[in-house]
Amino acid sequence: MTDLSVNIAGVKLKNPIITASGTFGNGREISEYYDLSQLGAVCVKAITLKPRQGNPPPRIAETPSGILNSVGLQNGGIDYFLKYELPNLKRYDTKVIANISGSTVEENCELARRLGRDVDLIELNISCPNVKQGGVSFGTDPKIAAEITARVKESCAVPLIVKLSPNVTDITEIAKAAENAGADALSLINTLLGMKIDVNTRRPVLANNTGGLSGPAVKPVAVRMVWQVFLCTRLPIIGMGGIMTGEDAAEFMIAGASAVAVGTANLVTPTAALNVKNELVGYLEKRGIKNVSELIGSVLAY
Amino acid sequence: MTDLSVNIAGVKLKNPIITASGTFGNGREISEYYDLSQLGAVCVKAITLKPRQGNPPPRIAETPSGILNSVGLQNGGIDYFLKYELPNLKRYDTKVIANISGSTVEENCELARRLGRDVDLIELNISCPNVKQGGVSFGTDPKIAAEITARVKESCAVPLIVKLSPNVTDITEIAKAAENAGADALSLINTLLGMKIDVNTRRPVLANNTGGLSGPAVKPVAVRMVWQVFLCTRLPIIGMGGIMTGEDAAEFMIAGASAVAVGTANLVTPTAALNVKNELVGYLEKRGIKNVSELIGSVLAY
Amino acid sequence: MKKPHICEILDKQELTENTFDMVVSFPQSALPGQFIHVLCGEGVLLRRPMSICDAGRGWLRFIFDVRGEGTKRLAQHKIGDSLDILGPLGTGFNIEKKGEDTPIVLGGGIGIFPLLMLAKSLGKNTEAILGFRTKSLIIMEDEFNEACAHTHITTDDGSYGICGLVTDCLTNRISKGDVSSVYACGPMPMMKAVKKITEASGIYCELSLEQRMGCGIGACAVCVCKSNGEYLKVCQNGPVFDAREVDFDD
Amino acid sequence: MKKPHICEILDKQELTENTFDMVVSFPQSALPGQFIHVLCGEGVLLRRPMSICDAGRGWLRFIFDVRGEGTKRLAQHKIGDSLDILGPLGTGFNIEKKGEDTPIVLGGGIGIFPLLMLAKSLGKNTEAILGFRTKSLIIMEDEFNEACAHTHITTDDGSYGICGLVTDCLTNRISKGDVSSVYACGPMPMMKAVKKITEASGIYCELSLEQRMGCGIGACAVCVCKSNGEYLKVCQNGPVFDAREVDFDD
Ligand SMILES: Cc1cc2nc3c(=O)[nH]c(=O)nc-3n(C[C@H](O)[C@H](O)[C@H](O)COP(=O)(O)OP(=O)(O)OC[C@H]3O[C@@H](n4cnc5c(N)ncnc54)[C@H](O)[C@@H]3O)c2cc1C
Ligand SMILES: Cc1cc2nc3c(=O)[nH]c(=O)nc-3n(C[C@H](O)[C@H](O)[C@H](O)COP(=O)(O)OP(=O)(O)OC[C@H]3O[C@@H](n4cnc5c(N)ncnc54)[C@H](O)[C@@H]3O)c2cc1C
Ligand SMILES: Cc1cc2nc3c(=O)[nH]c(=O)nc-3n(C[C@H](O)[C@H](O)[C@H](O)COP(=O)(O)O)c2cc1C
Ligand SMILES: Cc1cc2nc3c(=O)[nH]c(=O)nc-3n(C[C@H](O)[C@H](O)[C@H](O)COP(=O)(O)O)c2cc1C
Ligand code: FES
Ligand code: FES
Repeated sequence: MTDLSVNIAGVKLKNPIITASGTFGNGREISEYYDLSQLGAVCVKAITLKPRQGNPPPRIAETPSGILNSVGLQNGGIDYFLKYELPNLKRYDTKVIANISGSTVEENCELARRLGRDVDLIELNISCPNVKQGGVSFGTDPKIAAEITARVKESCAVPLIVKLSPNVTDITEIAKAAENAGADALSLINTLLGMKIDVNTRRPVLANNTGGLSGPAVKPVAVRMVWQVFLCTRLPIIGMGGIMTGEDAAEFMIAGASAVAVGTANLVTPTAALNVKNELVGYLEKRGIKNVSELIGSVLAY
Repeated sequence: MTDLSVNIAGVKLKNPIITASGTFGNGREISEYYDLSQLGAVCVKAITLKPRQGNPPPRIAETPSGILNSVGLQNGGIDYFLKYELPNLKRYDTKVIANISGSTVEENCELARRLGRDVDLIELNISCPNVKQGGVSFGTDPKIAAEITARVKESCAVPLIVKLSPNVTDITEIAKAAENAGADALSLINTLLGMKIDVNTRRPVLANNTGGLSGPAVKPVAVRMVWQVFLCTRLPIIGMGGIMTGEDAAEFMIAGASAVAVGTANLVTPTAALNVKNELVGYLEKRGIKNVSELIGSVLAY
Repeated sequence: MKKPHICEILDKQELTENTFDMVVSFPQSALPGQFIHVLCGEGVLLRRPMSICDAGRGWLRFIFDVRGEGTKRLAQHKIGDSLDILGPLGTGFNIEKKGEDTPIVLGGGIGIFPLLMLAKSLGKNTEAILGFRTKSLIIMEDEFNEACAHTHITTDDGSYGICGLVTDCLTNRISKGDVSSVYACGPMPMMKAVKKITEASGIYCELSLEQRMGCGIGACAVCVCKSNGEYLKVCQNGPVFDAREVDFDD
Repeated sequence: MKKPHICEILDKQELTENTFDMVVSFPQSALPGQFIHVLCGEGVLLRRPMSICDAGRGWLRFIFDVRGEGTKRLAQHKIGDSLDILGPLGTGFNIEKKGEDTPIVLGGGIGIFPLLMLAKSLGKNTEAILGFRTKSLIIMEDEFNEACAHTHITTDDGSYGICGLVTDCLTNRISKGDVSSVYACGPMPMMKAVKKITEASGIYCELSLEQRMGCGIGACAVCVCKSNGEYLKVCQNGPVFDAREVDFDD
């Protein structure tokens, strides 16, 4: 039997497959398609203190091998999450990662405190390109990234993952800043800022004008960043960006990820994360790899 | 008759279609497929002072709706260009843009001086991700970008286009820096840094490990950046990144580009730039648009 | 557990130059107003939502206009090919609310497709009001005639039936009395007008809305419409909404 | 002016589980060792280079192994479908150099495909050395038998013909005398060995190289190989090179 377990900052996942925040809601719908206990972890929709409406629709556009979204963190707020969503997720034998997306440092600290030990890991989203306050502005300057990481870390009772933005000149600077400020793990990438214009109406397809690009189109950028970050920090990495197949998952792990998240693929097929897991097992078995963690960072770079 | 002409920094192009540097060589091969006089301008392969070998192969990989390349500026040097390539291009009734990619500020100044008035426009490439010296390192810091722009501008007898890198946190900063330093036009985007790993061999597919991502996959990022730059500078913009069709060209112009360059598409079909031009004419005629420049920056943003 | 279905295309007709009628094998039963979410083929990433036009034991029918890449690719499929289909999805029409008098199904353009199965379920006293741009685009007239007590056809250019908008036809019909409920699907301006007309006359009304979708199952929150000041998911809370609950003004 | 050709697939055979033989309509004549550059279909961006296996008036034949996405997509095409093909491209074999004695064509794996047309052009005294992994993968034996004076088949596992490498077979054959020239195509290690063997015995040798390609016509400079210390373009300066001019050591 192949050993699929991996370790993220002391939390053992039974396998390296996670759902990417915002593409899986809080699991209710996707749980009608497979048993969530088959995943290593689930990462829920961004949580804010107050319920958040998000941006006006249309919020999605298809681009070549990718999608743009401008949801803007619509969610029911932390109270709703703790009362209705978390208990439902706890029924599954999988780890729960809470993605927090406060507009201010203080809001993120408060969110981390409120979550306490009720979740297994907290993912601090300093990379949402679709909101005016907070979001990506926290994630593009190493000093600000370090400060928010340090502050939120103090309020965290569980390991803290910092989710990085690809919209930066040098991802390694931000990664190192987060590491030095106390992050326990890093996840990357969030979406690249993009735009699509309807040439008939001359209007942006998204009512927010711009949106976040995800899906296979961004995979080469994501793999490159995972590799760069792997080389410059010692933190475990959750890799994501365009993972559609087991081989894609393997590619991220070979580049340096300890676990991977499946995002856009969930929008295409509800069983996507499970399919990726099964295909990854197939990939390992075919090659006689006994332990998935052998893949991590095993790239034979020139 | 539709008026297709556009103006880039005082140079009138008969139509807005240009070939993107590095995807068209010096035009010899593609000229066997159509008369280059049908293009608004041709932009040649990067020129350096000395002949340059480029990076070891493999230098190309296909990714979802995109390609990675790591050519690394292979070219015969300025002497070869002036003696053999430029005279050949001058036979066509089209404007010639020389893409200069020196490793140092001084080398770029020297290149601009040597080119003198023999070309119509000079494009300063401060955005090549595939070389160790110069290249993208000039294009990711506004101060350095301003300095190199100012210095090269002094050596330029013709209008200077500065070619921007998308691998930056804030494209508008670099664009404004180049504008203030005297650039006459901006072109964007060059390629995004990416990586692909062969999951069978665990080796990067490119011998250079990483390469530049181009093609339809990057179009949403490119359109977004053209729009951002259009909003913050007054310079004419040459837009590029994934243009495969006339509608793609229109999308870039609506976002703010005064002209567009066709790159990766030339690798797919030698007649690509001509096809894009013909389709753009079709797009305009269908809508009764008499003057292509009506498109420029006409996006109806929300 | 639910799962995507691999469905065989049993029949395919080209109704007009741009409109295709497909029947696929389908293992589940569906309700009027529900939709399916279809993988269109290589080169198209997201599924495309299509209203269920009719369904029976083991089969399902949908009709679509070719608009962009997705529907173009979908139209390339031939009889015997397979399609990966998710569904039935969403909350359909509430046919319990039809009332005792005449229920009206009202549609314009691609909005008429979900109405056939609905009309059949509402019963023989149903009337249909269907709007087309011009005579050559009229489809499904016979089928609606069969299912309904009366089918009113409007064309924008008067080339067939009543010249004008479906909404004018609706106002007219309501003024004649005994309309108990209205079920509408079509472009936003039409829906807005229908809400106004039915509200003014106090008639129960349901609207089937469209929004660009991602997952189609309620997981990604991209497909929202405003309802009582809040963003609800069209794919899950809808696509059919009680007209009173839909906010049009923003 | 040159242009991409829209070619009809006239014939398609599955030679082994993974190898397809295609004949397409083709308006231009081609030389042995040249290649075509094929658009593989929706979802695959770049063309894929394929050696011309044989050609005649109005038709062209190529054979390919399914490796990845591109060739997988290509293999889905049926007889009667169209393919967008650029070519013939590149510089082929120099058959003037064949000498008076026995020319040898030598190939391993997909490297045997360009050799058939070459063998036909070189004349009846040509001998072929073809390497396969195992007996079940042997293809085109009859055709080479027809074109050549003798066809030596090697298999890695000895399940057919000579057990061992094509290069051992070549050394053997050369030692028997009267070999005037060698034309080889196959994986890099094989090519390297062939260069060494022919250089040692002073026999004229040409190698058909492979490199990942972009444009296929010499415009993008991605497809280089090292020749006398310089990077030359495989698609334009090659794919066939004089073995003496190919540098293998880096
Ligand atoms: C619940 C639901 C049911 C639907 N039922 C049907 C049906 O039965 N038959 C049918 O032909 N169409 C139906 N549609 C619309 C259909 O889904 C779109 O036309 C299709 O997704 C367009 O895809 P495309 O790739 O061809 O076009 P794209 O390239 O995505 O877009 C082309 C143009 O189509 C329009 N469009 C795109 N998406 C939508 C959308 N979701 N709603 C409305 N317009 C859109 C836009 O104007 C766009 O500019 C339905 C939509 C929804 C949400
Ligand atoms: C001049 C030339 C002539 C060729 N002639 C033939 C032929 O007649 N028949 C045939 O089957 N193949 C031929 N090839 C190789 C063929 O082009 C590749 O197998 C094909 O491009 C792979 O595409 P893919 O998308 O299926 O695989 P990819 O997904 O691109 O790659 C899958 C694997 O195939 C291998 N590969 C990819 N590209 C090449 C390449 N250019 N050369 C060698 N290996 C490669 C790599 O190992 C890679 O991991 C030729 C290549 C060249 C350069
Ligand atoms: C519809 C949608 C909503 C998203 N919402 C969030 C979010 O709330 N918080 C977050 O950190 N990332 C969010 N993301 C980003 C994803 O978690 C992921 O980082 C990104 O999409 C790249 O992975 P992918 O290409 O597999 O989708 C969202 C992505 C999509 C497509
Ligand atoms: C093979 C290849 C070589 C390139 N070489 C250069 C170059 O020498 N100089 C340069 O400024 N840009 C170079 N580029 C970048 C293109 O000019 C263009 O900016 C980029 O590819 C985006 O456009 P596209 O998506 O249409 O290809 C190269 C791109 C490719 C694909
Ligand atoms: S489409 Fe995903 S929630 Fe409706
Ligand atoms: S493939 Fe473009 S130069 Fe050879």
